Amino acid sequence: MATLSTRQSRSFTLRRDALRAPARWRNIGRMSLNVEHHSVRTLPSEKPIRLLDNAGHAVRGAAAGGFELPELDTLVELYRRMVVARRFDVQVTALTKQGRLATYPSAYGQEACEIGAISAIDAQDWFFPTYRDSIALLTRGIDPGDILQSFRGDWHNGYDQHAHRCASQATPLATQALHAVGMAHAARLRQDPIVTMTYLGDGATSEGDAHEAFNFAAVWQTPTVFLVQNNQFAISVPLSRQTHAVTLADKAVGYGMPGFHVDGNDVAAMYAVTRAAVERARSGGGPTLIEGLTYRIESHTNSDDPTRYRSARDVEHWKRRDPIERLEKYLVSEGALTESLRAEITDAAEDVAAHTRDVMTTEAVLDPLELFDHVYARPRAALLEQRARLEAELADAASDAGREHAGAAR
Amino acid sequence: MATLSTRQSRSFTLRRDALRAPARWRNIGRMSLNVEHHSVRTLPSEKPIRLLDNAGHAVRGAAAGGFELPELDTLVELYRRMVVARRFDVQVTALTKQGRLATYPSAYGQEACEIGAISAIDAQDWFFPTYRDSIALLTRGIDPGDILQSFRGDWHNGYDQHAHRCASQATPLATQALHAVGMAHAARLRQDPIVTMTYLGDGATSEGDAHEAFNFAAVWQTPTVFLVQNNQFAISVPLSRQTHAVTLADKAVGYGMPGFHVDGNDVAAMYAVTRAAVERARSGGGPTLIEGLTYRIESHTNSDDPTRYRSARDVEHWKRRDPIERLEKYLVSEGALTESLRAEITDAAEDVAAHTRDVMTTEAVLDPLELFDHVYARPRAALLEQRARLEAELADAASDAGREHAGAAR
Amino acid sequence: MTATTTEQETPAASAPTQLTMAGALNAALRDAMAADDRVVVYGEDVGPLGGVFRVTDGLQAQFGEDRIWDSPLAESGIIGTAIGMAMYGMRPVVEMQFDAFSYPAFEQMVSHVAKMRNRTKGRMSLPMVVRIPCAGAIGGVEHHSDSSEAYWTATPGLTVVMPSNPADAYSMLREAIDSDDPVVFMEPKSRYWSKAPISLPVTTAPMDRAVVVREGTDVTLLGYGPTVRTALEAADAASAEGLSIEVVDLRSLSPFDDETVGASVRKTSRAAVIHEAAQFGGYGAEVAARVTERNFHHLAAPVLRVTGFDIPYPSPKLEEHYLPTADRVLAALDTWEWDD
Amino acid sequence: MTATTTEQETPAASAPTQLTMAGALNAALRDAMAADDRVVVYGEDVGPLGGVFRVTDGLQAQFGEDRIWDSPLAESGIIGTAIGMAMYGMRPVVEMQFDAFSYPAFEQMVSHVAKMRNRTKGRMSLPMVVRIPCAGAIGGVEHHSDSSEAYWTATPGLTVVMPSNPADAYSMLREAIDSDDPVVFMEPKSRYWSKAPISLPVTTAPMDRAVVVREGTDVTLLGYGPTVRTALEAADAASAEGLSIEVVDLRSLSPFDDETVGASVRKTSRAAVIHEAAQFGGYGAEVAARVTERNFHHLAAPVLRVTGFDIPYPSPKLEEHYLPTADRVLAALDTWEWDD
Ligand SMILES: Cc1ncc(C[n+]2csc(CCOP(=O)(O)OP(=O)(O)O)c2C)c(N)n1
Ligand SMILES: Cc1ncc(C[n+]2csc(CCOP(=O)(O)OP(=O)(O)O)c2C)c(N)n1
Ligand SMILES: [Mg+2]
Ligand SMILES: [Mg+2]
Repeated sequence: MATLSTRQSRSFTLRRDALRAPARWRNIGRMSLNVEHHSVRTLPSEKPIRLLDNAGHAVRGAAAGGFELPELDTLVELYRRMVVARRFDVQVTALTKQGRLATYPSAYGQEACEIGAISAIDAQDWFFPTYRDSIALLTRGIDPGDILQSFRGDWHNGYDQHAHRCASQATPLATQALHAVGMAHAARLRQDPIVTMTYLGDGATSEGDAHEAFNFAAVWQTPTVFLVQNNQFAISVPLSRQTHAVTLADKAVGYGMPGFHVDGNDVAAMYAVTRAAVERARSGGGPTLIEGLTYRIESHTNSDDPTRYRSARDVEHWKRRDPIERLEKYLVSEGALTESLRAEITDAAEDVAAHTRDVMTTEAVLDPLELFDHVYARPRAALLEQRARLEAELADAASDAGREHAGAAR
Repeated sequence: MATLSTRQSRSFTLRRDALRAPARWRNIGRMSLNVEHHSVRTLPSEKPIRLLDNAGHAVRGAAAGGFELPELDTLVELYRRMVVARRFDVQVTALTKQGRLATYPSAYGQEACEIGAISAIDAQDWFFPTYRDSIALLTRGIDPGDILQSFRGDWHNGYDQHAHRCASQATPLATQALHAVGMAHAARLRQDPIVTMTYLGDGATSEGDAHEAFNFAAVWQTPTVFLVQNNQFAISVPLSRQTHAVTLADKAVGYGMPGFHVDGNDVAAMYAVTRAAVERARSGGGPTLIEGLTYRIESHTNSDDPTRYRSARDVEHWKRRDPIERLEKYLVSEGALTESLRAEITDAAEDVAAHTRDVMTTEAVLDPLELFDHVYARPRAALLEQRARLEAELADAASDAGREHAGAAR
Repeated sequence: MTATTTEQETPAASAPTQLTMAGALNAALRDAMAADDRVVVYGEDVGPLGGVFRVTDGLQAQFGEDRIWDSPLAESGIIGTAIGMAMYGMRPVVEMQFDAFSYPAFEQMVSHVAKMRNRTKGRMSLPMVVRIPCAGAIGGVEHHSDSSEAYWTATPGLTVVMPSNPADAYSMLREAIDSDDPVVFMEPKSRYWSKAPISLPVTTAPMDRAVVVREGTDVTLLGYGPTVRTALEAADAASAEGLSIEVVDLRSLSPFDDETVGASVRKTSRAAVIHEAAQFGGYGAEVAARVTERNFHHLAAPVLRVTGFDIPYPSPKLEEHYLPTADRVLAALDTWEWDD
Repeated sequence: MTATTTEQETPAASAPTQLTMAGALNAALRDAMAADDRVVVYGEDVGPLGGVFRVTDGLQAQFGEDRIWDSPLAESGIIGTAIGMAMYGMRPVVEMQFDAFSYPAFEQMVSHVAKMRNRTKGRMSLPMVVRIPCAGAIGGVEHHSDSSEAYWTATPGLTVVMPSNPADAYSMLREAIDSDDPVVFMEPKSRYWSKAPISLPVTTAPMDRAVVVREGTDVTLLGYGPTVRTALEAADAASAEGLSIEVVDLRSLSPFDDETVGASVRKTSRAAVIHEAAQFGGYGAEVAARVTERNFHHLAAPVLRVTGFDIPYPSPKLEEHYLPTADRVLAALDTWEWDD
């Protein structure tokens, strides 16, 4: 299972697609900090952009917003990733119920957003996720054990951000969006053609930091793609208490950047729109705000009780709009999902689940003294004193335990 | 001069106007917290709404945005207020240069925004101003001495907020907008039909608090009117470094509220649009965002040096778009500005200036011990100790001074 | 245990029932809302969910959405609008979901909530309560176990209190809501489910007073919120070794009750303060500094601080090593010269 | 005067010229930008205007808009984007215009700037500097004279320094920019125009060390930023009365230099700390508490705090009554029992 990340990377053929951006994006400015960029001032479509409908039929015309359905092999790969992601998510939720994790925010039902968008950035690009986006990190090739270190309670962040070009999963809402903008601007100053992508929740759009991130990105014309995953709840608070706007993508207008309202359960649309935004950003066209309209099927985290604020009927309604089933219908109708491919994907998913169980049922060996080692680059006398005190305490405890153990043995 | 406020109030005939709101506002929801309100999703006009052009000619048709020129007596009253306000502003700037004030942010050139909007709210409504909005407070009937207490350095706020229904002048940018929303919501919960109006600068729209205020107002559908005075600079920073949006009014779209882009040097338009927004708010139609496009003719404050960041030519350009001259041309062409009226207005303005000079050249008697008296409603032992210490110090100093004085006399 | 010590009987009290701190807070909100229709409650998830800690459970069903509702997810917006509501004459009680999620509201708290009354020479007061489920020891992931009290206590104009037990929770919250000053009301999360027998409505000592919750003669332990229990545990353990420990529950962090604490320290001549927050710049510094300033010649030893380490709050699996325990308190007392 | 005491000659130094603290900071930024193209500077009005205190004067003309520019007016945005820049490998130096206008950035500061390195086990450090023109005594209207240091020093993960003189300003700012840790660099506004003869580039004591700026035997006065001058004035006045005062410039607020301060206090056996901020929960509490903890049996008297009152910073006409003066310092020393 250590090969998961490599395997996923190797089969990552998406980037070869020549996705076409809508015509209105053609005339993009060149990257230069002093060039005047055209402000975009178009209302996003009120109807979410969709390339596959819920029955798995391809959508064309105005409803597709000028985007084209990705090629079949791209869709198959997106399907594979979603299936693997869901299996992982279900596994982790189960482990959490068994008490193996301190908490886990599931993205069940949001796979089209999570996987569609993360698949649209390249290896050199950076991703700034939230607590909910573990499956995007998995898709990015990070080992389940590393992703889950924080939720298991071992350490706040368990993966190498530089190696994967993924920031840590932000809990303070919307704060990470500013990090994404800052990094994009730094890269641009260095003529380094990377793109930064960040995910936010619908609730997070209410925070001042979301606004400041959108605004800085637009003023600086940074190569940043904002994905708002509108799963219609912020813990218990429904969208109607969060915004009075018709769509969250409408916010883009106020920053002079393009906004897209997308069916967040249609991975084809999510991939196509985010990919176009990534290309636009990379070629100097500035930031894009994308709203994926989706639904959080699970509870907010394991400690939540959704029966207090939403009906089982609503959940059922959205379960019938499952993003994986939708793509599956299309792939089946296209004859692209052979039994052997299905079996291979199931195996891959089970591999990930098994590996996740393995790492999560092995207790990590933690060194409490490490608590003092990373706070500052420059060592501090006072911290070394405190470290020494804890060290002595632990030694005392160990020798007490040793004595007890020796006593017991005798 | 103590009669300034009453005089202004008495001649305040503006509210009798039956201003007509644009047709798209007719169908407003009734005030009730649980009613679903229609989200407004219309792009503001890119060209600022204008009822009088720079030559003082009435504007009709599309450029007027569906608004009608206020009646002549309304315009005369607005003219009077602007003239008085400008005279006050010039006087205070002069006093500041003489060192009578610690600082003074002038609104020279912004009179159409400042006076047009404040004239659109009624006596029972509340106003939440910034440091720049002294002339709006003057128009609201507050005594110059009370307004300027803070800028003179006597105390942070010098007027009775409740008496005038004016909050203190906020310095932390955009923070006051949330106070306006909160108060409006409270009033609404109490079925008290007041409206709250708040002013913000173009720079302040970048702050997270501006976003949160717009959003809370829209979600709660509070009776709040936001006026963004876009004077094109935040101290030295030009608008282009502040936003990439085509107009600041565009931001309204992202909150589902109406936005209006108005010629901020046309007091007729400023009054008509804000008045319509106030009426809409009062009848339960929710908040409105209005941008007045204007220019800050003076330096940011007396300690600023605008030659470092903008050209004299630009300032001259805007001086030729003076809001008072524009209205004056119209009133003259309509025969509404008789010589006797002119003289009367000049007298009123000179009265205000003289009163301002009087109060600002008289040193206030300040009691340092009052520093301890208002921090908490519930007295604190530690503060009383500190107060006693300062009291002893002051007594010592006084008796030292007395001894010295006695010595000198001998 | 501490509850009975600080509780004072009131005539209308019902028969005592076992109540958790969360339940006591819920009852306080309910009674305050019933008593005064200017009291409104809002924040994130306080409505149908009843708050992530269920402190507002059932209140929306009882009082309706005009009295208690879910606001948009923006803490500066919550505090900022509460200021406007208080200016109007309401008595908003708002919730910040965790200490760390109050930080976006820092400017509104420091530049307005704390300063409004003074700014206006008392003409405009802000009778509002900011509830903050606070501190750690609940196995929370990052940002869910901060201790923010030092930020608030360093801010003149704020009143900061923290109950340690259900009876105080009820009584102090009622008093905070009735107060004309803005109050930061900190609720130790790890004590939410601690129980005590209470007859409601209960009135304990005034919110600005510390209370001696256990008498002793040799050492004064100063705790607040979650560390009152720690202090009591240490006192129990020490009494077995013949050391008589007095425990003071500070209750009010700002103002500080110099009188009660001073009297205790002058009696015992030794003191230690216990808190979860990091030591450096923590609230214990103020306690140690002022107790020393005012009682120096009565002190046989320096005032000690038994606190968290000077590091960010650790992840769940390591928090046990961070938190001050009764053992650490006793170990700290051992560092004193005990030659008298 | 203090400058010469802390200054150490470096070989390449130019001939000494009179330099203000603002000028020294400007030179430090200029030299750092020239030395390392990862250093970028941004904030409100730092470009063509050169900052409201002119600390960045002329830098945009020299380095261009890609190295120093005006950002949108949003402090959380400034700190948040600086984090992203530092993650990329830049060394952003950002300005918060006044202490009170850093509060909107509080969440980014506390929840990310302070915690990032620890969160990632040192894999991601944030080499960034947050410059804050700080404190009062400049006749500023409300919100322009706050002292915010207690908020930062109470936050593990932040390094907090404050120079008191031009040479330190230059040397410490260079060191802060070179540091791999995020540094809150506080610049006492009232000292911006104070002058000293300096040969650039100057290297003074390391940024994390306190410095004895005047030797004495009877009392140790601990000052930082603007109050170093206050302490020196008090020392001058006291020497006329035969009292020998040692003055320590703390320079580094976090970490605290226990060694230098401890040595001085053990010598004099008496200490007082001076700051502008309110006393309650102020930085002086930490100073008093730790100096006492570590040197209790060497102390003949409690460590005193001579500070602002526990009130919001007053309006210009009243600030003279608020600010700690040399007279107040001397009056405070009079409260000690001087029986030895
Ligand atoms: C600044 C801040 N405030 C509050 C919280 C507590 N909190 C965690 S998740 C959450 C809801 C977020 O909703 P949304 O942004 O829609 O994301 P979702 O969880 O639905 O993915 C809240 C209130 C937080 N993490 N940060
Ligand atoms: C939160 C905050 N940050 C910074 C400042 C410092 N400051 C005072 S006025 C100003 C410019 C404001 O520009 P704008 O909002 O356009 O208003 P104007 O002064 O042009 O009326 C700045 C940066 C402040 N007062 N508050
Ligand atoms: Mg959500
Ligand atoms: Mg402006």
